[in-house]
Amino acid sequence: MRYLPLNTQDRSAMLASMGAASIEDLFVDIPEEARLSGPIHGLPMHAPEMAVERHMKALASQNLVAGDVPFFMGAGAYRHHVPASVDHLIQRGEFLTAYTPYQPEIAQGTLQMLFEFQTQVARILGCDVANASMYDGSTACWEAISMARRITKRATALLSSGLHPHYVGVAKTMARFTGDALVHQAPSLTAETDIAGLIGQIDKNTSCVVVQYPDILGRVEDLSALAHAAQAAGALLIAVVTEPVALGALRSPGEMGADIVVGEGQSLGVGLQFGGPYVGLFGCKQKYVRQMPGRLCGETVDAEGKRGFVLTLSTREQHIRREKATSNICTNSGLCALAFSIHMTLLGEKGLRGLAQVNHAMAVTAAERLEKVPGVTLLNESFFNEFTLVLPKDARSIVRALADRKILGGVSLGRLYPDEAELANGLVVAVTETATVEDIEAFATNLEELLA
Amino acid sequence: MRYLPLNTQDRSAMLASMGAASIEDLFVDIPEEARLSGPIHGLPMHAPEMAVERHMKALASQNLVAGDVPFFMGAGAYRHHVPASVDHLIQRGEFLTAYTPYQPEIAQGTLQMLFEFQTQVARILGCDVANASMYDGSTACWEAISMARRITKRATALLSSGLHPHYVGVAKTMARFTGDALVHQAPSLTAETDIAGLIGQIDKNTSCVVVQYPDILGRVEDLSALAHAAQAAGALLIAVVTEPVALGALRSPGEMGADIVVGEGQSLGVGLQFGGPYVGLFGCKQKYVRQMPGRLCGETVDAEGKRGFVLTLSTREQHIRREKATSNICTNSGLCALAFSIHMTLLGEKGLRGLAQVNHAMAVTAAERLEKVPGVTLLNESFFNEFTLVLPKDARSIVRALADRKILGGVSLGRLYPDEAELANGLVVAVTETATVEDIEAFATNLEELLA
Amino acid sequence: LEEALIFEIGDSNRTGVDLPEAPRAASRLGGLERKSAIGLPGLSEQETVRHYTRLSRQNYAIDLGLFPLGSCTMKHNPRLNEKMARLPGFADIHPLQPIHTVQGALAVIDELGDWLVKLTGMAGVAMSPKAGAHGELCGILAIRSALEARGDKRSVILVPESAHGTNPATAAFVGYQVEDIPAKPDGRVDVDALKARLGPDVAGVMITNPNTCGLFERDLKIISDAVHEAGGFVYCDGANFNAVVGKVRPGDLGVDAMHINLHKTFSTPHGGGGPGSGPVVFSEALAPFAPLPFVERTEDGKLALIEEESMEDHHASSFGRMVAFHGQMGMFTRALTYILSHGADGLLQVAEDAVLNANYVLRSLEDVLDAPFAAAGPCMHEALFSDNGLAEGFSTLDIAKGLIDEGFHPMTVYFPLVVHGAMLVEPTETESKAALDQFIGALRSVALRAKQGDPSLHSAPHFAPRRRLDETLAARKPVLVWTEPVVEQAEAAE
Amino acid sequence: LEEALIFEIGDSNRTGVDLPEAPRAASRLGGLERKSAIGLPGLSEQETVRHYTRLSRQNYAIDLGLFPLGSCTMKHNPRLNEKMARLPGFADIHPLQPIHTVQGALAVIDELGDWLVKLTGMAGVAMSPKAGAHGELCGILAIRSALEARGDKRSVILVPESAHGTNPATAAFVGYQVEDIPAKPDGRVDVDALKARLGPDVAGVMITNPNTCGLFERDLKIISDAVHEAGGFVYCDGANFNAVVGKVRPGDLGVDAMHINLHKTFSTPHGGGGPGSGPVVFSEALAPFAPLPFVERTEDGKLALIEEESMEDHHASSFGRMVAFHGQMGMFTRALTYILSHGADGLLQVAEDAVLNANYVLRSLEDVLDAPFAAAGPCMHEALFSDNGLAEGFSTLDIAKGLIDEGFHPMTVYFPLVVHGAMLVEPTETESKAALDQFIGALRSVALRAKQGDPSLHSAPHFAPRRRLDETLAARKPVLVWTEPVVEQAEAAE
Repeated sequence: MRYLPLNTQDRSAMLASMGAASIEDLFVDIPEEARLSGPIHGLPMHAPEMAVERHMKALASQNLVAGDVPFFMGAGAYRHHVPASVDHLIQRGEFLTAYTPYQPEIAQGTLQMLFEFQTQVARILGCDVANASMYDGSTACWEAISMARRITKRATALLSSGLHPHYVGVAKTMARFTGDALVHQAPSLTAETDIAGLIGQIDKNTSCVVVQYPDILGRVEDLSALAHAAQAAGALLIAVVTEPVALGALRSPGEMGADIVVGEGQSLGVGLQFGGPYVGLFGCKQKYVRQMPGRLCGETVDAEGKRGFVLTLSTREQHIRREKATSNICTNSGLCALAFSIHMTLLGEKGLRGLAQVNHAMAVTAAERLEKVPGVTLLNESFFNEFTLVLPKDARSIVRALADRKILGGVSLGRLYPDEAELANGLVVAVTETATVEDIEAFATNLEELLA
Repeated sequence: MRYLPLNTQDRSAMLASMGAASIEDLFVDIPEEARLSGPIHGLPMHAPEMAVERHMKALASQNLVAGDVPFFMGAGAYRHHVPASVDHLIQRGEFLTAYTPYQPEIAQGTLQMLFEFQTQVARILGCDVANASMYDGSTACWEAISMARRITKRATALLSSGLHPHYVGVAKTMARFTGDALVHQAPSLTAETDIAGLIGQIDKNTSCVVVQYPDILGRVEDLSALAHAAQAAGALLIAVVTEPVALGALRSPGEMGADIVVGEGQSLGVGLQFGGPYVGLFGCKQKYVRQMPGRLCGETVDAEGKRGFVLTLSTREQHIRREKATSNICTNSGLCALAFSIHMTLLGEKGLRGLAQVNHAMAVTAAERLEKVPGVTLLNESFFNEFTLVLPKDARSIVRALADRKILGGVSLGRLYPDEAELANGLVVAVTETATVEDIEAFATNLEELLA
Repeated sequence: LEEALIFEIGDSNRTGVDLPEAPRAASRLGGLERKSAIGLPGLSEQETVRHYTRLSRQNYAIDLGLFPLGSCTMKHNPRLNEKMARLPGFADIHPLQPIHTVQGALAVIDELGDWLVKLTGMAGVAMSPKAGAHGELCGILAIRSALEARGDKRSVILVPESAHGTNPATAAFVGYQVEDIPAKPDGRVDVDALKARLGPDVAGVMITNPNTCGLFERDLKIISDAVHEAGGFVYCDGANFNAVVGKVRPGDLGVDAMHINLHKTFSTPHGGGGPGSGPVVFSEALAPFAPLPFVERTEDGKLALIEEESMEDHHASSFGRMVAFHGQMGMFTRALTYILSHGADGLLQVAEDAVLNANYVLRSLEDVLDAPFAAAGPCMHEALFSDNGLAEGFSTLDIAKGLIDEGFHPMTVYFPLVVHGAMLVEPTETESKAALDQFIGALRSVALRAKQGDPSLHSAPHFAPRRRLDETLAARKPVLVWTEPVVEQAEAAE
Repeated sequence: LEEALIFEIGDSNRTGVDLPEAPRAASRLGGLERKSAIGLPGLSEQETVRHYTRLSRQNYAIDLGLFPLGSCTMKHNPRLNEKMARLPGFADIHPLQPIHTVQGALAVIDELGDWLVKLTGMAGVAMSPKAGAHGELCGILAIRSALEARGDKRSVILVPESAHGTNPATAAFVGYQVEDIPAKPDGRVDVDALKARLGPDVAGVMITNPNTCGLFERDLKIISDAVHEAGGFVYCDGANFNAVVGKVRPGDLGVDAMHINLHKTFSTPHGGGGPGSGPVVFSEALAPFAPLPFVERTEDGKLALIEEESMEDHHASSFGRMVAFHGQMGMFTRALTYILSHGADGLLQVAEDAVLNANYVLRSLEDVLDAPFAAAGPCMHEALFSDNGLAEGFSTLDIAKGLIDEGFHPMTVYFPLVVHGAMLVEPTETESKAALDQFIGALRSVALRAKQGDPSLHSAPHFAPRRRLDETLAARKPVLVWTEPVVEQAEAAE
């Protein structure tokens, strides 16, 4: 076994040194009737690298690779080009194989990176502070709702109809057990959401209003009125951003008054990865920092007065507070946060703004081309790099048929909202800098053929 | 430009600080009539990573990848499985982007690695000492002939008919200019080489006898008699090893009396890479060390008495000796030597012997299957992981036809010896641990069909 | 080796990327164009590579040396795993691609799940939890769902005092009352106390096995039977499963749910704090309540994804979705690669070598460090020591920081709480005897200094990138983001 | 941070690989089975990763800081290059595959060659030379072949005294007599002296431009014309081409052959000493003599490989083969990636920034260090200083070693020979102004110490992994391989 350094001589010598006759002497505490005498039956034995590689490659080859085809999928996970240096750097053993930085003297690399990450995230989201990452956007969203309950001591959350249905699903699962009440309905196929209606639902039991920006259909709307209304009623505004690249072009939720901003950071540095690992972003106003979940890195000094960084405010965390912790989150997404931070450092403000501009321009170009397809309507007035088309028939079958033609042409609303028949013709299309004009043309002409 | 950190402000500030009006002021020494005023016409402008990647991938996709098909090519370059950790380690910035270790205090990593490499190489080849690498096997071979001339003060080299024709070609090119005489003829399709004939050609002008082990047709022969005969006549025996894995199963040339052993180290750690970069191995007897070409790393101590390593005996080298140097070699194959050394460390003696055993067993299995193909004869009595088949027709056309069927079925002797009509039906087949029984069967049945 | 912050060296007018030209297109941003500066510094590629390369060198890591962290299991991370996870067929596929375009990805999930089920002797598995603590949550939700499904409103979860901090946090997070169960002097759960507490209000127990003292809970089967008899469920914290993988199946001991930290047992990298991955295996009783989405093999041999759209008939009891997509795919490919590399025989060897290494450490140091449970028998994969016998004024913390100067990461300290000044050492199976001997020598030397009262230990570490850091200051006046120094602004304004 | 040798920590009975089972087969090794032990230590994967990770940390590298090595050009190595070189379509193809299965690989060679020809304004290119020195050899062989082809037996190559050491070594290696040409006080070749030496015995001159003093040879065209007139050829050492790429084409200055170090101009990694790659561009006069193999586009748009088999008709004058296969393919993919990334505009910017950075260093330090040619005008990509003005007993070496303690790799020292105690600084275009300022500050501080006679400089470096190493001992009693220590053997025998 190439990963096990002990050889037979080592094992014998070590057993002998402790007076044990055989390895079984060390397993006497396992009741004999449950102890297995050899390898579990029916499972394969160890295999050389080459054989494992062959097996895994065979599985990988059964998937249609996004980068090999015209690709227009989004709905919470976006394909962007990640510079080669990002992956190079996160593979440095000192980052990849380091532990959580509980021993700060020998973990300044990870800690300084987290401090930089927190600052970058806070600035992008428009928040005073940000934490050192969450699992992903959907769990960050629930944690924010949970935090709003702790702050407001109220237990009713209003979820905008534009919130990602999976995020709603996660909140529903948790709320069933925590006793939070969630108010939510599926979106309508309209160019704008009913912000006034949402404001009208705010009352004295409302802990928070949760709104996605841009929303699940790609719509972009001003959150200021919502923030004022929520705060006037003693509730918080939680903004959810599933596409942080958008914030290179759009005003940040924090600027518009959101109290907590959470997001999915996958767009930068991380890649699609069939849904995970991703990295949850979490920022809030300074006054709420002690109710924040997750790890925080803070600046301090060492015994010689040099600047250094440590994990801090851990009195909020489970390993200190046990059942009184703000959250049970422990291991989070350190390496993905690193990837995000490196990518953001390579971009810088100039690069992020430029990237956002290219995304928007490509999306506008695609929208203009696709709405020319007979029978297709563009739902959105406003959007960033994602918009919704209304097709003349169920979009699920079109998506499948496009995939058969090696085009990954968006996400059908039928997949996201199986119970909402009136959404079935909706198709959410994302267009990033990775799409080419030829890709758009291929998508449009194939769509034309399928709808003809 | 993502690799150029200066921005417009930086450039202006720097020019201003030195009193230059524009960048052109710094290029005044280039005659104005030759100075270009803008980007060279007809060449593309800078491109983002994504676009470059697309272009390079398009080119890569036009090649038939060895690992994707049944693969049986050798003749001086062998496909072995390289453990994933090798490539991970050589990509560490501290190895990848380090300079030649002329400042030993801050290059002990590279230097210790080279010292370990030299020791590993010397032991495998059966030599007292080895150098820190050459460009590849073919140039190492010429350097050995050249070294023999310096030692013996004679200028006629006898090249065995089993020596790789490209190695012969390199020697011929050089000899034309240095005045060395080379005695060589193409191999015959026989199970054994004419060692007695070669011995018979040794005379008082002979500087060295150069013999390949295993040879270009895969044959394995005892070199002891040749070593005795050469040395008795005051000449050196130079052994060439193009497949170092063979030395995990076979007696080393050093053991059999070779004075200089050179080799191609590509098999371990480096990969096929369409022919380069590879890594030349170079070992010899202790008494000839001061006539060796190339860099050498030696052990010493630092000012505090700690063990350390330095490049040494540089009085042999071109940057000290200029026109009196042993060779003009300067930059060699440091990173490939590192890859070789890491792979060898992972293998260890147990692994190298095991790997050699698997190679030999697969080759024997393949040879036994392929000689059952009607019309095909196995030339070799003895071989390691490579052997020669004699086909009933020109092997070049068969190799091309197999490639059309996505099988890379060996190297035709017609490709290697275009001028030797009598070799045209020969096919050199290499079989390593990367071949499967199914690959062998696919090769055999397709060969059957093509010959039917 | 000091490295400035990116905010100090970068500027917002520099970038390390080149972008494609944007086509001309009218803005459709709904009037919400960003106007203010964000404040993001950019660096060229070389500056970026240098910044992070230099930062990385201030970290300790498994690639640099032994990492004796009890209960956190820092083992070698094979590079093949990294390579496989990066195959475009895994790394570059979208979570919502049509099912027929991701059969290989679903096969990875299915195949890994199958291994986990067979290695644990359970009936089903939930793959989506994002980390160990998330897996615990999943297990507790399944238990609560199962109880609710039979109309049983129980409110209490019993947790032994040696449990991981996440256990009570998890139970509390979903509204359970948490009650402690004491340990016996031999470091194991007090079975009688536990049995005495069982009753109609007890939803279940959360138990760690091997426990956090590094001991196997011999009576787990007895406990399980008693809990089941009382109508409750047994949750097993699987953080320490690597000690017994292939040697015993939790399912055979009556466990109903157990999460498995893929990075602990199956070598996915810790990454300086994640990403983790915490699949949960379930007994027959709990499997129907597993969360969405999951993978199922259909009759035609294809793999189906069960999610909201397709759960209707035979998966109606699922308690719903815990995360947006399918869980930590990138970790699944790594873990499956590791499992296939080891095979059933190699995994058994893993457990044996992990336990052998831990006992070797225990026996090599019990003459200099107090080992509270050592006399009673072997430990599992962790050796536990206490601060009993150190010189006046010397603590476990001094030993931990002293170990840094010897070139090692400290062991886990002050955990488990059942032992005073606990030091929990887990060498793992991927350490050689030579590495263990070196570590044992270092710890022995530091322990002797602490027993002899060497005052220089109080100021350790001396040879790390930083001396002891002021954690109190950090918590009292939290500085969580960088802000432009006021002085410099004043200067700039001049 | 000391790291033992693999021979001290490994053993021949341990391995970091698992092998497939070998089928049963009779041995056909011709009775030459190896019987004796080889003596190769093995390590498990974790031990291997640790050994090399630890070793790597004792190196300085571009990824850690500025590398001011004049004439060696250590610039940033983009990671995209590494990624592209590892595409299986390039990394996993055999050099003898049928030509129709490697059209993409041949296209890389062709495309890169085309860029090199256009950037230099030449007529042809030889891609196979394995490194710069090998490229020089190729150029000299082409010159000799061309002379022989016209029956002209010339025996002398003229080399300016500021040439790279490889220049005379190369000329001598193929049997030429080497004669020095002096430099003028302004650091450039003495054109009159050169012209005076020309004659029917002179095969050619080897000239470096920009030269090793970092200056452009203004009179190169005049020299070329004179050499051509005298029947000789002009070889230009292209090691410093990065200073002028896109700014001037050597072909326009009458050069007949020039090698290009891909790692210097086109950013392939130096790798601690190779692999290099040294393509050579040729004038119309020399192109027909280029070595085999080379790539040619045929009429049907396919790429053909010209080698022994196919050279007959129109390539009969090739001087033959220099290496076994096609040259450094892995470096070609990297260099082409770099070139495409920069484009014609970016490459011009490369030259401008390289020269700007060097002049910035020169002007920022000429007040503390003697800069012999600074008064006469700007330098190209390198700033040259001398040891003139240092305190008694202080040398260039002291400054070099002192710079190590400041966290920088030393500049090139004692080269070129035309300046006493030369210090040749090449910052390259990939350094930021901030990095330059930091370096300038460090060198200024060390230079001042050397001028003031700070004795601690003599024992520098103090803060490196090693203090000054005894190179004399190493050369006097060369220990080139590890041998089992005798003492231990005696103990083992007991």
